[in-house]
Amino acid sequence: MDASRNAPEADDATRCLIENFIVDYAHMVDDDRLEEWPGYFTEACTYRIIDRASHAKGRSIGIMECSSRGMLLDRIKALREANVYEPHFYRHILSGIRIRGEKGGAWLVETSYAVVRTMQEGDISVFSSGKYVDEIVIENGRPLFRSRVIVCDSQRFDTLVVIPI
Amino acid sequence: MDASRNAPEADDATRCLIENFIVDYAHMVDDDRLEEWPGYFTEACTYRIIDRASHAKGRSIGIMECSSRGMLLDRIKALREANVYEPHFYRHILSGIRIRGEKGGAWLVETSYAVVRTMQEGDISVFSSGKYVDEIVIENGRPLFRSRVIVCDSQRFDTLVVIPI
Amino acid sequence: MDASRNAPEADDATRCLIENFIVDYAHMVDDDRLEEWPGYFTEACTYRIIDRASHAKGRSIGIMECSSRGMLLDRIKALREANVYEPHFYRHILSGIRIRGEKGGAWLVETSYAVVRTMQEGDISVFSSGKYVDEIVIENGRPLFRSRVIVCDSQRFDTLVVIPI
Amino acid sequence: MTDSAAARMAWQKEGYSRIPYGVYTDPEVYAEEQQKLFRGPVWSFVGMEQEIQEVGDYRTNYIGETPVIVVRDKDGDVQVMVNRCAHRGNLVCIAREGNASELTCVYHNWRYDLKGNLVNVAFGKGVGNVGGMPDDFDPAQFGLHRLRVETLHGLIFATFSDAALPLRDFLGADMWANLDRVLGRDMELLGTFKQYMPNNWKLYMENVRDSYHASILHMFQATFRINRLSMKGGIRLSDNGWHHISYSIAETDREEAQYNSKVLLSVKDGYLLSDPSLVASWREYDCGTTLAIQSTYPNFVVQQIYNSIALRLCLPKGPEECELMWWVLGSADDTAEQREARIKQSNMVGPGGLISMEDGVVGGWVQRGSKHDPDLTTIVEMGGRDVAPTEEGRATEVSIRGFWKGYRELMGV
Amino acid sequence: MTDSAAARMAWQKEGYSRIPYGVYTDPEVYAEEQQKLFRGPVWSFVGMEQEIQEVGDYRTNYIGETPVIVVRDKDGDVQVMVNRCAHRGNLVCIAREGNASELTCVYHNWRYDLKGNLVNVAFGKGVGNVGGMPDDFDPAQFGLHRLRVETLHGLIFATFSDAALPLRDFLGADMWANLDRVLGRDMELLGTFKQYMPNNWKLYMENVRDSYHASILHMFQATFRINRLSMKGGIRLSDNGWHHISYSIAETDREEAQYNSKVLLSVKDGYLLSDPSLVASWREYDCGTTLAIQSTYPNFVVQQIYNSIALRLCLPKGPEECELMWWVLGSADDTAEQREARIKQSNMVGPGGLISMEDGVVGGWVQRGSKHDPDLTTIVEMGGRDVAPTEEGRATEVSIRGFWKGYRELMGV
Amino acid sequence: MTDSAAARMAWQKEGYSRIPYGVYTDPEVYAEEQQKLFRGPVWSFVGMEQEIQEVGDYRTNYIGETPVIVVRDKDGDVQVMVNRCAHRGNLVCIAREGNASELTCVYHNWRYDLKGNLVNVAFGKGVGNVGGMPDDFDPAQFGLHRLRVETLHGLIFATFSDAALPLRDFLGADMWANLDRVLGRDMELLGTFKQYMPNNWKLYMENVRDSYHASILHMFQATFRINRLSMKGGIRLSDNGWHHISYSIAETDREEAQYNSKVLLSVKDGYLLSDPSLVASWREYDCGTTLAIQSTYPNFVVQQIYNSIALRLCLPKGPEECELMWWVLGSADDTAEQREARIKQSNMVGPGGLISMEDGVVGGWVQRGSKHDPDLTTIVEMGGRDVAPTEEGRATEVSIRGFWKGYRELMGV
Ligand code: FES
Ligand code: FES
Ligand code: FES
Ligand SMILES: [Fe+3]
Ligand SMILES: [Fe+3]
Ligand SMILES: [Fe+3]
Repeated sequence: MDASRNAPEADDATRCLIENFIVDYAHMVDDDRLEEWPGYFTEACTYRIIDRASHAKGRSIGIMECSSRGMLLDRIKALREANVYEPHFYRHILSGIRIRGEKGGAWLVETSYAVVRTMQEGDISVFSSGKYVDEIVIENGRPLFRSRVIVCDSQRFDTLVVIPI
Repeated sequence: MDASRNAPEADDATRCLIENFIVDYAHMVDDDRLEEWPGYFTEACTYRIIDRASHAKGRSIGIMECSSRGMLLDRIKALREANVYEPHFYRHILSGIRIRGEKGGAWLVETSYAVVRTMQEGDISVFSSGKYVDEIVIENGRPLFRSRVIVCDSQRFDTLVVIPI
Repeated sequence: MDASRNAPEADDATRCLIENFIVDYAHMVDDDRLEEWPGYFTEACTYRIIDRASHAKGRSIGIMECSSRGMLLDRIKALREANVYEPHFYRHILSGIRIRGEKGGAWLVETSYAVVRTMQEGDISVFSSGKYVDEIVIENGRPLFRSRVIVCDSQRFDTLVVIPI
Repeated sequence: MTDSAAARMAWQKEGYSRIPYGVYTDPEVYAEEQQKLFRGPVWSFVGMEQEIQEVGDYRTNYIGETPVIVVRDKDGDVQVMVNRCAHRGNLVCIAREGNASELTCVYHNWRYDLKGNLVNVAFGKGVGNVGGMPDDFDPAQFGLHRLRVETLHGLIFATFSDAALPLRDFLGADMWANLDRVLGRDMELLGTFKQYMPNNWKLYMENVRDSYHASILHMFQATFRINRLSMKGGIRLSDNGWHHISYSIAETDREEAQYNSKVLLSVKDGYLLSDPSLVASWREYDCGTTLAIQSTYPNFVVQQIYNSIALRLCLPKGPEECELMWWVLGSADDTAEQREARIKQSNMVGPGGLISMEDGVVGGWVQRGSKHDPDLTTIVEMGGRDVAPTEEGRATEVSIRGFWKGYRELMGV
Repeated sequence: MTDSAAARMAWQKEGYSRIPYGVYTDPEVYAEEQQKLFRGPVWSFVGMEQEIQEVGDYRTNYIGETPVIVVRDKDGDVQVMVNRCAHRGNLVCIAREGNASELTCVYHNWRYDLKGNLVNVAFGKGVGNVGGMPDDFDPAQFGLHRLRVETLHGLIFATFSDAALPLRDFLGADMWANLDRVLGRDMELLGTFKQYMPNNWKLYMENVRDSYHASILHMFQATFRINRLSMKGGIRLSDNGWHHISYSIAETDREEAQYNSKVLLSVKDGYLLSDPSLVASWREYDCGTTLAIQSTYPNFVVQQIYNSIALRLCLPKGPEECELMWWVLGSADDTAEQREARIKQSNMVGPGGLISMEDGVVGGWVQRGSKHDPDLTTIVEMGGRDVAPTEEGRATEVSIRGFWKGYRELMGV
Repeated sequence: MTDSAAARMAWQKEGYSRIPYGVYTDPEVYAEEQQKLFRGPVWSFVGMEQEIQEVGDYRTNYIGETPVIVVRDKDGDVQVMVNRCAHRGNLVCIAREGNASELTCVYHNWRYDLKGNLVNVAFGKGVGNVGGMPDDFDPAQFGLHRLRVETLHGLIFATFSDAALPLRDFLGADMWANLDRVLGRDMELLGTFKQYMPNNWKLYMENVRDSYHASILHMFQATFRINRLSMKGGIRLSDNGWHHISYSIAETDREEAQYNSKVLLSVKDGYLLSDPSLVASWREYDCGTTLAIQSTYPNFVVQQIYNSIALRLCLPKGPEECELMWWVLGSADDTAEQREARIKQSNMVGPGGLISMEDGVVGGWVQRGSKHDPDLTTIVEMGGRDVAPTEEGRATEVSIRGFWKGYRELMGV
């Protein structure tokens, strides 16, 4: 049975706030405004990228795991200053933002996504598809991710993952 | 002229109900909760997958045609117990849910979609794109598909179609 | 900092109007109702397709540039009567319609997109991804594009671009 | 044949029961097939007359990988021509289907009549006596490459080869008779679609001829306890063994009376179906044939499964891919009830076919399982090693051996 | 040449008017072209000086399929080097463009100066006298592979070959003169984009030289009744026939007065356009040349269509694919009105070009139409079988024959 | 070896320090590797015993490109068989993993026991004495192709070759000892993922053995000033030079006391990290080894980077692509604190690894930089031209030379 059916509905304002928040995150990444990225999360947080099969098995290690805003900051600093890779962009296509309920003061939200990646030479491909499983808290009117788990449909990643999904 | 322009607008509550319904359908399939699938349709119903060119010509046969909830149940039972195929997942990306009007007590709704398919080995591809052409009735507050016609842009299907689109 | 954060929020009615307008544009193109296309723009207008890198450099020439509704009309007449190409369809997948503010009486709106192209033989591919950067005016209750700039993530275009993105 | 890649394969000295896996993957073998097999003395199906009813109606298709135009000329005859302009090789017809009074190449407007004759060369005489084609240019030498054509019950066949026997002799009496039986009346085109498969085209053609797998790979009927009328059946082959029919016939028995009627069979079986109307059928043929799968060399299939009638064409798309084109048919004088039954039965076949979807994927599994051992062979010895008709369909691979008999003869290996 | 795949093709004994389709598809022929043609005695365009104005500015590009670096060295000279580290083959420059004081390979920090000399090997002396390169290691032997470079009006050309004539002699007087005419002033880069095409690169280069198709394949002007000033024109070829210009010149006539002015031509024609300003143009060149398409061997194009000026480079990307790079230009002293006209005219060209979009797709149709008959040939005999200049552009394929003359000479077939 | 494509490459007469680029791209060389190398006298890693704990548990994998089944039989032994049905080549196991009491091919239900013996052929005796397999059909000849298997600390290795030495001798004492050290206890599988790379598999294996690039290509530690304890280290090789370990050991010094404790190292270094807990580690091994990267021929890697323990298998997927499979491990008796540290350290490796993500892309750059010059060679002479152990890791490419020594010996070039 679909959990959402009997979930406590968020009011329109809250839903709008959450939807804009999730949408803005995608635009932020695709616009390469990555310095803003850590600001989307609470100080203590979870950012995890793990494939669907491993997630189902309850594996504790996927391909990325950050547990503090500091780690997110370090990721971006590394991306800007340390890591070597070929220039490329993501384009996040989101579908079906659904609020599934509330838990411990956070809204549980699920959103399907596909990320289209464009390399500098022009190659376009679907880099990843899957689902965002989020816990969103609202602190003085501003939503923040307490937890954002990216559950990828594929266990295979092409070349490397440096830009956050 | 775009039909939607002078269509009787559904009120916000109805639109929200319908949009969530269409979104939930996609999550249900992608989450592999297929036992819920027949429950999204009325007892007597239409579920059809047909390519755009054949649809335009008014061909009576596409690649799938169910006319009762029973047939939907049989499809899922076959998928679970009878059919042999390689494990794979869909990811439905929906775009532009638009209520076009009302007909015989059902809301006429059109939604563009792309289905990204991931095979167990990890291959990611755009499996199908097209448009959902729906007739949705609302029975005691619960929307149901009286008719869901999937009009695929391509007449070519890769390998097989076992998971409903 | 994300511009949208402190932008003057449009009221719900306006946002709904704008979202439907942008969605209808996509359905119109994908339904091949291209004769309606020029009607989505103001008499004097901008329709531009340019890649992301050139856009960032402020190049004045991309791959398409129309500055009047008349040019849009000529484009469609050419597409219907003059140009030779292989039949194909687009499927626009939109994501994250966001109103960024207002400027000179027009709403500034940004929307991410991916266009899936299907050729008559059945090949499906992601033809383009990027962002619509729009200026939308509302004339007696009807939204119109004063400017629609398509900023493509890729600088490479496959074969040709005849159907408007 | 020393320079033949196919001949280099690990064929057993004689016989047709051990097939080297290399023939499913080798690019040179594939290229040879295009010449020796698809352009050899065989008749290739290219479409239906219903698709080109009016003068000038055309559709494009492929023979092997060669693009062809199928068009109805001004005499009302069907012409089949290679879709390649004689000037500089452009496709003359771009669209999948259309209507044209002449065939005009868009590149430089060389114009061909509907029989493929070159009737005009743009600027052929130059402009103001400057330029144009040389005086010795002979338009008669530059028509489209036209193929031999024969039609039967709306089926259009073409061949590149002068050596091909007349269609009737090529097919032989039994094959001809089954086409008569299934299609010898006014048919209606109910639907078309295409299925792409990740395997060599021959793996699909073996699958079609492989009655051995039917009750094993496809579990739908067993799962829903669809116990059809007790059957007899078997395999019929053309004299040269190239073509085949595998069939079942409802035996005369206590259910006969009922099935004998022309009304829909009320379904006692399939009682595990939530909606048994899915499998409702009627006795469409007096002979009581309930199932007949026919394949004609090299890549054409005619299907009758109860009342589900379809044509299939398996097009090679490189050594490791192929595309299956489907034409689903009905009779022009179906009752509404019969038409509805055909539509429901169509759920059994095609890419989403409850019974047959596995045929779309198993070829790819064989491809992946065997491609790394090109010198090993299959063993196709169920029902013996010969090529002869039989009354038993389930326990024999005889019609697959027939396919390889034709293959070795045509490829000269 | 017995082991040359190109030589095995079905060439006519002599002449350039019958081209075997195999040269558009054969992988071995393609590989030979990379060596004999793209690394042969020709000058390849690799970019514009405007793109690398400052010392250390670089951009990457390709000669054939070989990646190259185009950089401005500390002397202000342009250097072109193969983008391959001498150590273990890594791309030295990853980004499409950038600025660097030295060229450093990210893999192990081998450092090269802007002339490609190896100036440092990380840990070359080892660590604490352990490891490092052998004593006989000679850095002078391990610089980047540097090519010969010549520039003209901001165009950068490079060659792998010592046998290539100086650029001026390679091009010849007529080709040189046209570059002077079109680009011999301060130019500004207005836009760049790329177009991917599903065909062999040579099919595009033939299309560029194919004045025969212009008024036929491209229907835009006819559809909108854009009757330009009465023209004369023709084809000019370099002495060896390798390079070409097809041109049109506005004849002196009653409209001349008006066109002679430097102001925008008020458009009497194109009256079917809803917005005729799309085709507004002005007489930019005193000679009255309205159109000049120039191609230099093997894959470079300079375009002047009224006031639309562009460079095109057609890069091979495997036997059946190629990529077209575009540089759209204006004059640095355009008036605002002129600049606007150039921008509007840019709608005529490129992947979305109202006039020329068909050039992006027709090559793929030829590829599909002809690939299955590698031993058949085109007939390129419009305007005769020779290679000589002519005053008639529409009814001749002479410059295509010139392309094949160069091809046979360079490939030795 | 005249007909060997690998032999045709531009090898230097002797030695292992100049590698022709053609070996990274040539399809024939690639095909030869499948036979001579992956089916040669080597032991290939195919999975972990933890993945198939119960009788009937199986997982599928690849040796080179050949699909294999790894299964636990009824005796509790591990069996490895080619995943190809003896009948007509279908994959016997479709799923990536599962449990089965017998291995049944879905196509025609040929059934094999868990040792690969053919135990039943559906309709083998025909139906009612009609059809079935010939009387001389011998099931014993048609089992699955079973390979030799050896296991060590949960690692499963298999070989096609009877000539392969016993695993212990194949690896040699040093390699064996390191596996003992790292994996010789109860390990737990914490995660698995796959990484696709646009380069020949050998470029990745060179990268793994390339200690030269570590401190240069990967800038993470330098950027964040992560100054680890002063290290000594070097390269260990098996006697034949085929396998390698590059290692670092924490020297006894003033920080020793602290590091010597089993508790997490409070991070004084990495002070530029916003969250230094990312690099917190503890002394897991008494020997003080902080880093040990081991590769065994041809394509298996065991990694210990501080407390990040992982296995990697690099699968060839055609000449220019490969796939890297990862198994990330922990000890069954990790404390919660230690487990958390391992999880955090996992951010350093894999496709998103802060330290090592570059290893996923650099191979593709080499591929693109060098593929157009198959006859040119790399220069692999850092640390000399020989193949011998050394105490210096940064300034040597000795273990890469060891890889090529094994390659030339196995490929016979
Ligand atoms: S290619 Fe057909 S007319 Fe030239
Ligand atoms: S490959 Fe360039 S420094 Fe090693
Ligand atoms: S292929 Fe396995 S049983 Fe026939
Ligand atoms: Fe079947
Ligand atoms: Fe053209
Ligand atoms: Fe590394």
